[in-house]
Amino acid sequence: MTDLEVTGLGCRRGGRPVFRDLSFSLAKGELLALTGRNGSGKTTLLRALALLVPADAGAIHWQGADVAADREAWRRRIAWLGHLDGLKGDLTVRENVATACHLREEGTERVDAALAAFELGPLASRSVRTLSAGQRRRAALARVVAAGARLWLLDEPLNALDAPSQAALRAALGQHLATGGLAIAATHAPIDVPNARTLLMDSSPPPGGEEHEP
Amino acid sequence: MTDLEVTGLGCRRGGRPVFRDLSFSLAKGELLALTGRNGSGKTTLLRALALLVPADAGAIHWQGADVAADREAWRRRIAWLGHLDGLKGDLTVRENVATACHLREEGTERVDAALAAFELGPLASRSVRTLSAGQRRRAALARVVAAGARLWLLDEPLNALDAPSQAALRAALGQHLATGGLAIAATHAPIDVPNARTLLMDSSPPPGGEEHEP
Amino acid sequence: MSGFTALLARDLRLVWRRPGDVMVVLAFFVVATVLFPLGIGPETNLLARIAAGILWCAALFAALLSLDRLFAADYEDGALDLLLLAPWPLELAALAKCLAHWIVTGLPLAVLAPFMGLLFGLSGEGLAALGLTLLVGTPALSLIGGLAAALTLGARRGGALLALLALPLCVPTLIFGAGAVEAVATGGGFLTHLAILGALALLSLATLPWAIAAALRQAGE
Amino acid sequence: MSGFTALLARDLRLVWRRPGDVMVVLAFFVVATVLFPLGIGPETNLLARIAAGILWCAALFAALLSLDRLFAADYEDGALDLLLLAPWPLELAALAKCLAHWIVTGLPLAVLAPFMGLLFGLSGEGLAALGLTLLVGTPALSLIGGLAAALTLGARRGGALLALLALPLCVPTLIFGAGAVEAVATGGGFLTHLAILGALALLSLATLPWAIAAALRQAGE
Amino acid sequence: MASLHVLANPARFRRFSQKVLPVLSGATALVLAVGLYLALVESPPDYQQGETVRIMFIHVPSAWLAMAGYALLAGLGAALLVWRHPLAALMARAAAPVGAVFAAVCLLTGSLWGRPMWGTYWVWDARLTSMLLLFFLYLGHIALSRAYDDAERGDRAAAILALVGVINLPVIKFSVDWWNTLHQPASVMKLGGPSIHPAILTPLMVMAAALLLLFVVLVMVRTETEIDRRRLDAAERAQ
Ligand code: HEM
Ligand SMILES: Nc1ncnc2c1ncn2[C@@H]1O[C@H](COP(=O)(O)OP(=O)(O)OP(=O)(O)O)[C@@H](O)[C@H]1O
Ligand SMILES: Nc1ncnc2c1ncn2[C@@H]1O[C@H](COP(=O)(O)OP(=O)(O)OP(=O)(O)O)[C@@H](O)[C@H]1O
Ligand SMILES: [Mg+2]
Ligand SMILES: [Mg+2]
Repeated sequence: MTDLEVTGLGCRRGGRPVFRDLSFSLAKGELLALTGRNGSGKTTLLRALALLVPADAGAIHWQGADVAADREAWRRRIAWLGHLDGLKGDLTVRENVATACHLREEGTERVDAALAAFELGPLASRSVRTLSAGQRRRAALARVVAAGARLWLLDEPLNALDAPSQAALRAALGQHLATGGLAIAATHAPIDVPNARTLLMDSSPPPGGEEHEP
Repeated sequence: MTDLEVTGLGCRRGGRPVFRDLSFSLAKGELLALTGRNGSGKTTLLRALALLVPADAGAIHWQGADVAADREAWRRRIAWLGHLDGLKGDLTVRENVATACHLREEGTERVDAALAAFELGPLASRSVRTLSAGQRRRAALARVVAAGARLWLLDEPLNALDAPSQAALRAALGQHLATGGLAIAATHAPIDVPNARTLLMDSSPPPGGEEHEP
Repeated sequence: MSGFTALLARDLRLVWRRPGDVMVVLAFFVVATVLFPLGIGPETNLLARIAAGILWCAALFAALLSLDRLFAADYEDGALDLLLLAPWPLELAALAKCLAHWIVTGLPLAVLAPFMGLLFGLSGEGLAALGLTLLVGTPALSLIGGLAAALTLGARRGGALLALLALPLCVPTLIFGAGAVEAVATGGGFLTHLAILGALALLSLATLPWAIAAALRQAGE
Repeated sequence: MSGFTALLARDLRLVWRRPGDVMVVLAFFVVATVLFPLGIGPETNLLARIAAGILWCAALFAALLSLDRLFAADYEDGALDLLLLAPWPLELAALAKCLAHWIVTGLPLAVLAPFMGLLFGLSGEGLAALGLTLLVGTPALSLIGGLAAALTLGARRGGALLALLALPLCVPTLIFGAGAVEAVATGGGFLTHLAILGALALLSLATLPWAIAAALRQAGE
Repeated sequence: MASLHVLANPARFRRFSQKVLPVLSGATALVLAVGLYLALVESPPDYQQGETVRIMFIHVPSAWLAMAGYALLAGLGAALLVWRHPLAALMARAAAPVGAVFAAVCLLTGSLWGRPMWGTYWVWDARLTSMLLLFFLYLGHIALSRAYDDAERGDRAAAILALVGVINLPVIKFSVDWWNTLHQPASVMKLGGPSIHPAILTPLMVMAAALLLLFVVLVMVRTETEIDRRRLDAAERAQ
């Protein structure tokens, strides 16, 4: 049974069409890996799925209902990891993750497990400003895990992670899928989890095909 | 003949020692790949080599002379790629690369070749603000190539690059090394170029070994 | 905990971590007001006459000076996306952020201003009027400035553009705020002014959160 | 091309890309000067009396509001590292950035201010004094503000508190600037004031680039 | 309303404007000529103000058009935000500078007039001050709509500002009136009150009509330019 159904989606950035007529569907326990050249529209697609960028055309359905009809319910279903980590440098790791849960109006009971999943226990009370790039990325991932959402939208989650942390991410993803979750991840490296499908975003119009800016 | 000679280097961040007593040397045509856990000090080491972060102990010698003695000569020898791209969103790709050359008080004759090396020709007159993450990273790499420096210091250069761009980077690195250049790159993925050595930064004290923030 | 409370608590905690930021705004206010007696000379009558206007203007500038990072920090570190994706109305988030701003600038300014008024030789009643009008008027400034801050996200030269957008909209608040203090000095009652200020604040409260939310959604695209 | 010229050219080009930015600062200056009459009341004599203080204050605010991003933009996008790594003295880079800021704000402000002085009924000589003092005084504001901008970069908790120290540094410039215009109004000459302002600007020029460079190096760590 | 809806499409607007513009421009020239004749030759000099009274025939219509122009901006802003009319953004972009120019003309003619009348270029009168603030609102709108790389973002941000500004306009006007009357009751600017002599009223009305036509023509021409510019951008991008 497919939970997520995307039909005929099209988006433009700065007046340029980025992709057109994109359709796919995703069922419980499945991961969709978005790949493709730089500039092919992976980030744009993720933002469009989160309704952050308005789509030009097409529709997104969740269990048969258009997600734009009840935006707040939809937002409750998704957890977001962007190019930027979305962490506050002046707060500690734990505070960051806990605040994110509060902002979703949820409890903080999953926070400790999420921190542990990314070996953040010893760093939990360090302020994020003093972390290295990969440590921050792990904190951002812990935030996604702690959110307890059905659908994870991840933009290059492997960026800056060392090998053990990549394995931790894979384990977390595997568990999320095993418990009936869904995930869509833009990535340039293969994510080896079971039930992974790949969507190759091909850039027509090619990403470098444009000429002069006005 | 070793050009770069690092002896007994030690650094601390925020009062915590990050690494101690680090020594290595690097000769013409060699690449040193820094690997290790997140937070093991790769970025710190690169910044210390660029004299951006003062070292606690130890010394850095270039062809026998302490680099701290003539900082400006040393800066002329290195090209820098940080976690951040260091590009101006309001300038076009070409302007960004050319300005970086001017800031090094050098000519712009290498700019076109550098842009071509990363397939940036068609994007050259787009303003950087409208580029995707990987396109920006490529522009930053073109800046490094155009600098024409002897030693490249690269912090996670593969981040956000798609597969063809990774190949382009490998080719550019190979040519830099072949013409007698040196490079040090922090990375979590193997960079397959000839003459690559690996330095595993092990985190003792372990990256998570610290307790509470003071 | 509701999302509104959580956001408010987060922003207050962030300020608490860097108390210096609030101090700078207050210091700016003090320096700006002290400057006038220094520049104009020691004529007490003249100073008392212009005190209300100067103090209100200085408060307005101090508030604006601290506003430009209100949403910009969240925009630049990606936290704005999380607010846009929070499962409760963005209008409430806008309100929470403006409220946090008011608590850390409007409120301290209202407390500090009467002390500065002493330097200008304001009467006791005038001092009370000054503090009260600032207390009632500054929420409108926080909201108007919040709108300008949201509109200028992603635009360059944010600070100055923000001020250009916000200042004309702040004029009514300024006029009635300063007017109230002067009304006291000239023997008039200032309750009418206070009521009008309250009305202005309510008008802002009733309209601006929507405008701010709309502007934030734009920025997220 | 020398690195100094290259940096200056880059910053001016960035402004050139958005000529609106300069207009915004000027517009802000105009709006700010208009706010004071709104706060104080429309009595022409009174306004002429305090015009110098108001115009100088507004110029300071305009300069400050446009200064806060002077180094922050470079810091946040990583371009600051490139400046730190440029093979020529960082002091020159600090100077180039402050000079670019002065060219796009201080200079236009000095040209515009006399026109605003007309609104306040300043005499012809007063207008000339206003323009000249701003021309001589604003470089110091750009440098002092540049120091504050550099000190507040990045993580250091003390940064904001240090900026608090930088603010009072502007006070002498303001006092002599506003004082010169008032000296003209009361029949005195303003050359002494102008000389002192020039001395202040030279003093800033001789010391502050080093302080700014030191602050930038801190931020790069 | 239905006919307006038809015009919401830029291409249709083009066809419409190409038909209408020549006629409208001709009419503008004609009415302007008549108006100027009436204002400069026919109407008598004022017994108090002499020949300078003729400034009024530009000054007052400019004031009206500046105010009407901001209302137009707000309307276009609503059309953009609520109905997403693509033409509304282009028209707002075209109209804002025109309105600002009329506000500036009002301010300039007013202060030029003030010199002989009041002996000074400027007094802090309520009416003057609120026109000045309106001019600033225009400036903010123009600056904001141009502050982004993405023109569409600038359009929408400016639309939000125009809506908020128009809610505030009466409040600003009211507060400025109140502010001034407290300190300076009944300033010099009292001409004839509402009872204006027909010899002045007729040329005034004709000039007002002429400037209104001019306003419409300018906005239409500028809208066409904006459409062309967007087309050009789109074509360049699509390459
Ligand atoms: C910069 C200076 C001035 C500005 C900004 C200004 C602004 C305005 C405005 C906004 C209006 C339209 C009022 C309305 O119909 O609601 C107006 C009307 C008018 N102004 Fe001015 N004005 C200025 C100077 C003057 C001067 C110096 C005079 C002549 C003494 C003058 C005479 C008039 C007259 C006769 C009207 C029409 C009166 C009416 O509608 O009853 N204005 N002005
Ligand atoms: N500004 C800072 N203040 C205090 N501590 C810091 C700061 N920056 C980094 N650290 C700490 O220094 C250590 C080394 O950080 P560094 O950024 O060099 O790691 P890294 O090897 O580059 O990691 P990554 O692979 O995640 O990029 C980490 O433990 C980190 O928490
Ligand atoms: N703010 C913007 N304004 C205009 N164009 C944009 C903007 N952001 C992205 N683009 C363009 O839209 C296209 C898609 O960008 P997007 O960020 O979705 O690519 P991506 O697939 O995520 O690439 P990457 O792998 O580099 O992250 C690119 O051609 C890019 O240049
Ligand atoms: Mg991307
Ligand atoms: Mg690192």
